[in-house]
Amino acid sequence: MSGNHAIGEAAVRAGCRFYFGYPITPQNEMTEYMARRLNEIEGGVFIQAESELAAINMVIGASMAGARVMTSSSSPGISLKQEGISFLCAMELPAVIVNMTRGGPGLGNIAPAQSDYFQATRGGGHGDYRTIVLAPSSVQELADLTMEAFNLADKYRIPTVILGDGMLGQMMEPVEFPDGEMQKPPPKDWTITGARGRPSRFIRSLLLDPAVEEEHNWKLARKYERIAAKEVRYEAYRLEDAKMVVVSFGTAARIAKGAIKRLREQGLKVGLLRPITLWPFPEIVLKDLAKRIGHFLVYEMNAGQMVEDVRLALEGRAEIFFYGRPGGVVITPLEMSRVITSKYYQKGLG
Amino acid sequence: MSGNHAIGEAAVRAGCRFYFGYPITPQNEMTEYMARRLNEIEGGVFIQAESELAAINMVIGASMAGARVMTSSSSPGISLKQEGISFLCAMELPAVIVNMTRGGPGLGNIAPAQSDYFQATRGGGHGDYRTIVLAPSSVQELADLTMEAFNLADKYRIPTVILGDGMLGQMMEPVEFPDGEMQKPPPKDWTITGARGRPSRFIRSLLLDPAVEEEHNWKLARKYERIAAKEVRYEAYRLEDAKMVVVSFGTAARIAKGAIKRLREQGLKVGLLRPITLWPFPEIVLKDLAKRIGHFLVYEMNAGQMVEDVRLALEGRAEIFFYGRPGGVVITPLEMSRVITSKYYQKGLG
Amino acid sequence: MGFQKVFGRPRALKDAPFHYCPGCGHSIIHRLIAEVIDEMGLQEKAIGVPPAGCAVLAYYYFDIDMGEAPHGRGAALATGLKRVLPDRLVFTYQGDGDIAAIGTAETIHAANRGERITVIFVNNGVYGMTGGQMAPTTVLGQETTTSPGGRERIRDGFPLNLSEMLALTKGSAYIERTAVNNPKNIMKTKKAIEKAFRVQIEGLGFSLVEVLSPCPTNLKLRPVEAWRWVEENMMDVFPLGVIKDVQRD
Amino acid sequence: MGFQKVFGRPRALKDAPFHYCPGCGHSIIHRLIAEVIDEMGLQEKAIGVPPAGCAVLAYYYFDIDMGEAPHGRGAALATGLKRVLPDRLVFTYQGDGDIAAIGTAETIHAANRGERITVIFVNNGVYGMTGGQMAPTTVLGQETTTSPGGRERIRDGFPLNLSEMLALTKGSAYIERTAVNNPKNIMKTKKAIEKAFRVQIEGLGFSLVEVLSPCPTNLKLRPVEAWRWVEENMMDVFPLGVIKDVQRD
Amino acid sequence: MKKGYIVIDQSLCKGCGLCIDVCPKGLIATAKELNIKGYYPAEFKGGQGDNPDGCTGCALCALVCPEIAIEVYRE
Amino acid sequence: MKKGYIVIDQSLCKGCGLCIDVCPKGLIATAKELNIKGYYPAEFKGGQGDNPDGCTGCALCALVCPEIAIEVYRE
Amino acid sequence: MLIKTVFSGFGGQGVLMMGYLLAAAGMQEGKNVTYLPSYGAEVRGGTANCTVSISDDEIASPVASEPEYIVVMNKPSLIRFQNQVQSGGIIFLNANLVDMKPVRGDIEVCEVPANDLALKIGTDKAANMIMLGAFIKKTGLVSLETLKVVLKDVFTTKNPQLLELNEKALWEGFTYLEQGRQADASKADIS
Amino acid sequence: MLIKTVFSGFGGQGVLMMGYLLAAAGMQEGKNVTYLPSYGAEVRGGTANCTVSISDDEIASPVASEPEYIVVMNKPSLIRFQNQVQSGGIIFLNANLVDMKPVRGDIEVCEVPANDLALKIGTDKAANMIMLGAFIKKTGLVSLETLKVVLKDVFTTKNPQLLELNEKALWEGFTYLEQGRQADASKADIS
Ligand SMILES: Cc1ncc(C[n+]2csc(CCOP(=O)(O)OP(=O)(O)O)c2C)c(N)n1
Ligand SMILES: Cc1ncc(C[n+]2csc(CCOP(=O)(O)OP(=O)(O)O)c2C)c(N)n1
Ligand code: SF4
Ligand code: SF4
Ligand code: SF4
Ligand code: SF4
Ligand code: SF4
Ligand code: SF4
Ligand SMILES: [Mg+2]
Ligand SMILES: [Mg+2]
Repeated sequence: MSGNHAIGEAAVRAGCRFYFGYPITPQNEMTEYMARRLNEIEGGVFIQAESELAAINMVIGASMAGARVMTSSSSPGISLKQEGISFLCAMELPAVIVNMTRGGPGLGNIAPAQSDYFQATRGGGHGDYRTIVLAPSSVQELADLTMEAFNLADKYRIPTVILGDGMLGQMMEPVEFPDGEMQKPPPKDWTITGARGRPSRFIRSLLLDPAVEEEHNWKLARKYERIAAKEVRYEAYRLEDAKMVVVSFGTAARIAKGAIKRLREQGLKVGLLRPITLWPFPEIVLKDLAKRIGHFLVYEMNAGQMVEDVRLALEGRAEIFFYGRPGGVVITPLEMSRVITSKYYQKGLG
Repeated sequence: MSGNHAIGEAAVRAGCRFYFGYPITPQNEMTEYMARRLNEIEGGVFIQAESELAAINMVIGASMAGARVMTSSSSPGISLKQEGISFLCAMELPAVIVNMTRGGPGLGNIAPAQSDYFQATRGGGHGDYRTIVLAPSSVQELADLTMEAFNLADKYRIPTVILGDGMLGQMMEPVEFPDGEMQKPPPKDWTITGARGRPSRFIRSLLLDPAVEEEHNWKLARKYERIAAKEVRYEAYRLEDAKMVVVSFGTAARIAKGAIKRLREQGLKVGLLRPITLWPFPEIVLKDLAKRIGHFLVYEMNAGQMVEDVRLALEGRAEIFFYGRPGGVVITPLEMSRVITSKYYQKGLG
Repeated sequence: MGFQKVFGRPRALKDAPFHYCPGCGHSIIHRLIAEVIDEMGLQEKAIGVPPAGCAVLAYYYFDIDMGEAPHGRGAALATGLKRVLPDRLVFTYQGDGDIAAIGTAETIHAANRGERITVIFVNNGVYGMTGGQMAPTTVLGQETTTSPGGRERIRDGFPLNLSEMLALTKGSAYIERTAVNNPKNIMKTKKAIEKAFRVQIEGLGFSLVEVLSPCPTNLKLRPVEAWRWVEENMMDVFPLGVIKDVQRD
Repeated sequence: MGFQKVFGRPRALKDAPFHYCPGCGHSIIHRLIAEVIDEMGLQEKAIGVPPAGCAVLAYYYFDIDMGEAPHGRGAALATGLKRVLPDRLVFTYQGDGDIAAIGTAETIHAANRGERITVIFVNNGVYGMTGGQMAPTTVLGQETTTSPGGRERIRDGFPLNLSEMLALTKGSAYIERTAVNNPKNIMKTKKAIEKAFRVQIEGLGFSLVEVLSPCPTNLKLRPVEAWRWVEENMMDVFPLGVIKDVQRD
Repeated sequence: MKKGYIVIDQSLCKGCGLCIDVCPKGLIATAKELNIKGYYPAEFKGGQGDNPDGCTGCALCALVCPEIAIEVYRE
Repeated sequence: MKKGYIVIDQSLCKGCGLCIDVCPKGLIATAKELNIKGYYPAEFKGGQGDNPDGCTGCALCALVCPEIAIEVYRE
Repeated sequence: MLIKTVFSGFGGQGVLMMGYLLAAAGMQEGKNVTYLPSYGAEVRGGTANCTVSISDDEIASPVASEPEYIVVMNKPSLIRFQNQVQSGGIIFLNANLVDMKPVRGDIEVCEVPANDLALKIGTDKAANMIMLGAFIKKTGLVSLETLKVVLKDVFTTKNPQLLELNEKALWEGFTYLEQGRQADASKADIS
Repeated sequence: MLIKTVFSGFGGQGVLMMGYLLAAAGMQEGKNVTYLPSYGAEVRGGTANCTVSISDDEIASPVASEPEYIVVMNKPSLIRFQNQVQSGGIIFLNANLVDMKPVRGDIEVCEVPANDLALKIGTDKAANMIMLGAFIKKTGLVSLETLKVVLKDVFTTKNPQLLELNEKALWEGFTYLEQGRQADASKADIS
């Protein structure tokens, strides 16, 4: 199953019956999958919106009504959704937003890239807000994290972003879906569904009184802290005795892992830390590692973004190198192993 | 003169004859000023666009044609411009973009806020890119930095953001404009103006080959490095003997400065570092200060954004406190002085 | 034989005074919508979508469920709501800037899809909330803060007849233009709203009522003058009447 | 008496082979535009704005200045260009998805402002570049990757007649719909482009030529069949002819 | 002819004058005192009983009142 | 009747067949060999001289050719 | 010395103009001045207000925090602002529209029947200028002469007919305090 | 052991289908498999290609870097991919459409007249299946049986009429190598 299809199928199995999207390469197969799949399901609604802006606003509406709802796009389209994402956060509306990142800035290209890290983790829209950001690195994980994304979104009433890339969307790998009943969205007591048998409600983000808006901001901030405390996910690979840690996510982490396997065979003590949640970032894990490991190599398919989070986590406690390949370039595990090796010996670790 | 008018007038004096905008509080007076002012000037063009999206794309077009051009908005409207800003950066087009920030996220309110710091400094749009970000803190500075913004934009072929807030836009203070000739935009040899007497040109951001896109990204990165090396601006106030440094920008810095004046009279050794360029951030200045000062207090009118840049600059070399007031709340210098005092004594500096 | 109350506050409005300026059409239109909701028994079924515009706080007034839309995106947001809850009555309430400038695409495509939603489009010829800038519907010669000297065709373009454009879409079922500038027109506006809601409930497609509405504040006229102004300056450009009715055509 | 070349590559095209699929209408339309530019002597004055769409690389073909627009924003970008350079010829080249979906608002408002630009609107009934999704102009029953089983009015909405809507704006001066599905229509398309450019140069307002264009790849038809398909399936919904001409009306 | 009367909630009234303009009987006038909101509110000049030339309860005033400040009572 | 001939640049041709379809004289056919692009290109069957029933130089073929692969020569 | 004044009232009462004129006069006299209006028509029908800060030194914040003076043109404004005034500050009350008295004992109240005085010279639209005249008489923040210069600047471009009327009103307010209710001499040298 | 194969040719030649079938067969046999097509119709008229990686272990990158095998259905693909093949790898050439020979000496070339063979069984549209048959015969990456199962899966839903034809073509290609040009035995046990 291709990554794009896996996300679509996982969404459906998570109980998502509403998808609003707009075509953009390299995620069209997801949109197309949802068009087909939701057409087959009773109650399934697929709309090809007139734009990404329209799509994210349809998402807002469907979420207000209590639905599990998803949209997907790729970089330029995600930029257009930023106002809407800010609104989702302000109104505490759950939704799943998929970004199969491509090369940028501008129209860029359709090759796999990781250059929307800042946008995803710092909120490209206006105002203080965060979204949960999940970064899968295999088709199986795309499926698993998509289902998880719906749960997290509902649990915390927060939009959750799946940050993939063109390659993850296009490639096929075997996928297994959990057996049994599809998950049902939890009951929601804040939706607007018509004021039958209860007082009328409204959902809004306008809070004209600065004191009230401030209180709301701190309320959101406390929620983000709760999420940061509870929802950090990462993969640790061969860290037990590592002298150098590669920090990478998504596709880059796959490649880094391949390189590390190779290097381990050659006796280099290198490990991988792969943040699965980009926000919340596994800050404490890194801090702990820095107690015994002095060298970190951050590899990203961009010009240097997550490396800031690594620097923030380590605060000068270890040496950090950055290796970036922006523009949609995918290097081989072999090339990556050369990069690691050279730093490894240069620092006298071998 | 009000801040919004001062920016408008400064733009006109900098040779800006093209303004494309869309109303949004608290920057409407700037749009309205440009409507009036450019109507009086031969060759002046003001368009109230149908949306912020349209406005930023008109800016792209005018910039391609070689004009000095400006747009302005406030938070939600700036979110809508993110795709366009990414394109401006990708195509290396100069432009001036003003954000008179309001409380957010979502519709928020119209009170002064600083919560679009991440969006401005990390590029809320997709792809690796930077814009120069200028943060004035008085009406005079709004005027001065607006003129400077046009020069920087043209010099580096980069969009330049002026990050103000509702208060700076609304308040009136005396302003003086430099005498003499208005500045003329420098000659530009990359514009598209019709291929008269030269080979035809095109301007684009689509670079389908990842290798080419990567090269372009690194080219941009080198430009950003050049800017970071040369264009950092900040105000240092009473740092000579300071035991504690308050780091603040814009309106917050004004308030902090008022507080520091008060505290200096009481004998507290407190100083202010006010970044004027938020990007490039005065990282080295901070690093240097940390050699002799152990305590930094970051005060922002948000839930904590610039504080990350301070942490990145200091990398654990000094203790950093954060005091944030999001949602459009403007505290008094007196309140701020209490915040400073309490930290000052708590840390045994007094 | 005693006296009976024959006119009072509709139940679908909360007991909150409006924040609108004296003589503002928004207030009247709010009441008319609420009266129709009362009369059609829709208070527990109706979901409203307020705009960014003077009516941004409409949820303080309507005693029904409401969900705020980003500026201009009412029709898209309402689409999402309605698709999840097809048996509810979903309507947006939008100003001329909201719907005919920034929201042009969303509105046209919702109409074209035949979304079963109702749009109440309040055309006051100006951006009221942001302080009187030119709207897509500002008429030629009308002075606003961004059309100095009056809207000028070459410099500022023309007033836009969005409703007529929407009528061209095959998904729109009912479109009428009314006004709230005298008692007769006010009554007609109420009828039009009722009809639009019925069209939605019957699943015939997209319905819209454009209401020409006085904005005394930005016209800088007294309310009674503003009523006359709407008659004399807007109705040529925006003629009243049913623009489309699939049940009749 | 010798033979003379009576048909060859226009000067306003570079010497680069097109990347379009076999039988694609884009290629023909490119050539027609270039021929008109040649014949009107505009190569040094013309500025083109390519879209995101199959024609995204148009600057590889046209030997004139060109500036890329984000998807759908051609009309806004061209507005900026033209306002700075009022004596140049500025045209956008846009697909149906580009102009009639994401770019709806920008196009309508540029027309309504009467921007002196020309839009070449290539209606192939499908999102070509992204692999054959439903476009706003996909006709009912037409199968695309996002309208499984064929476009269905209730589920997917109706094809949108953007050109007719644009004709309602008071700033539009000339709007014609043509096709490139047979020699006669190809010739008419060329005439229409020429007329649209003249209208721009004479400052009469916004001009647009909508060209029905075969996309054999996504129709999954051979080019000759695709020509027929355009005739048989699109022309009812999108009738050819002059939709608006202020010089004639 | 039907008889009626109206009750104006002066604290809601914004003195827009529309009711004054439409009352066919000329029964509404502007009060002399500012209300709490700073407006000169409308005032009903008719009585509540059996007054000739009085209010018919036609409700035109209420129909046009933006503030829903007028309640109409009719026999 | 005018006389003419055409030259097809087979390396540009994508074998769409449109020229074949429109030639009123039936003078164009599909070649047997794939070209460098992987298409079976069009081939002009007429001569360049004084051939009866031959090419009139009407240029219909060129008019419809998406690839501008056809040049037309006429007396 | 930093002095902050809040002018407040209904939208139509010209309170922003009062503040603007004071600010302009302050600038004219070479002081550091900031003027901050309440802004945003995002909510209609509230009270309008503005804050003018005048100082010899750089002004940290243009926001009204513990203003020295408040000028109150209507009742809701009194309710809203009375608690913010600094101890020892002055509240200027439009006695015609505010039938309430401030409850605090640590502030001075200066009542001016601004609407009545304005009606005397022809129109109650000029109540704001009456009040401003009284305000500068009492506070001495700027001189009457400077204010007149500024008034001329503003109204000759805006509405020349109004100039004379406004000058008259200013004078009326200025002299009202001179005659009727002498300002407290001990407070008059505050600037 | 990780084996990468690139399938390449013109858009219409069914190269993505070849790769897809191989990948599906690999999964069927319980191996780790990734399949990565060239994607994006953003540019039309280029060559199509895809990469299939088959391994016993987790696969780091689905991208074709130094593939063991490349299957080349047209000339431009040969030009583009010939330098990427690993030393010791095999290039499968559609001899009918590629009149060029690879220049490298460190790789094996396996020529298959795929179009001719396909015409023999009825249509040159099946050239891809001919090639795939030959490919698995030579490489032994997956078994013919598995491939047939997968083929059935794909075509019974997609286009049942084509199933038989494709099976025939697969067999034709498989046996072509068996008879005509024996595969190098020493390379056959590569998987
Ligand atoms: C994205 C965005 N842009 C701009 C605004 C500011 N804004 C709020 S309401 C409005 C227009 C109001 O005009 P209209 O829709 O005609 O409503 P009215 O106030 O006249 O009833 C604008 C531009 C906003 N809130 N969000
Ligand atoms: C903001 C944004 N959204 C989506 C895309 C992806 N995209 C590129 S072209 C296109 C549509 C192409 O369709 P059309 O305009 O009809 O042109 P065609 O290819 O059919 O000629 C889309 C959706 C994009 N580049 N940018
Ligand atoms: S500004 Fe105009 S539309 Fe808005 S509340 Fe006032 S009168 Fe009504
Ligand atoms: S996909 Fe369609 S429109 Fe695009 S190049 Fe191919 S035939 Fe032309
Ligand atoms: S009910 Fe009719 S008659 Fe009575 S006061 Fe109102 S408008 Fe006048
Ligand atoms: S119409 Fe209503 S608000 Fe207006 S004056 Fe009459 S009672 Fe007052
Ligand atoms: S010029 Fe006319 S007659 Fe000659 S080959 Fe072309 S179509 Fe046929
Ligand atoms: S029309 Fe052109 S591309 Fe098509 S077959 Fe003829 S020569 Fe070839
Ligand atoms: Mg309006
Ligand atoms: Mg298309």
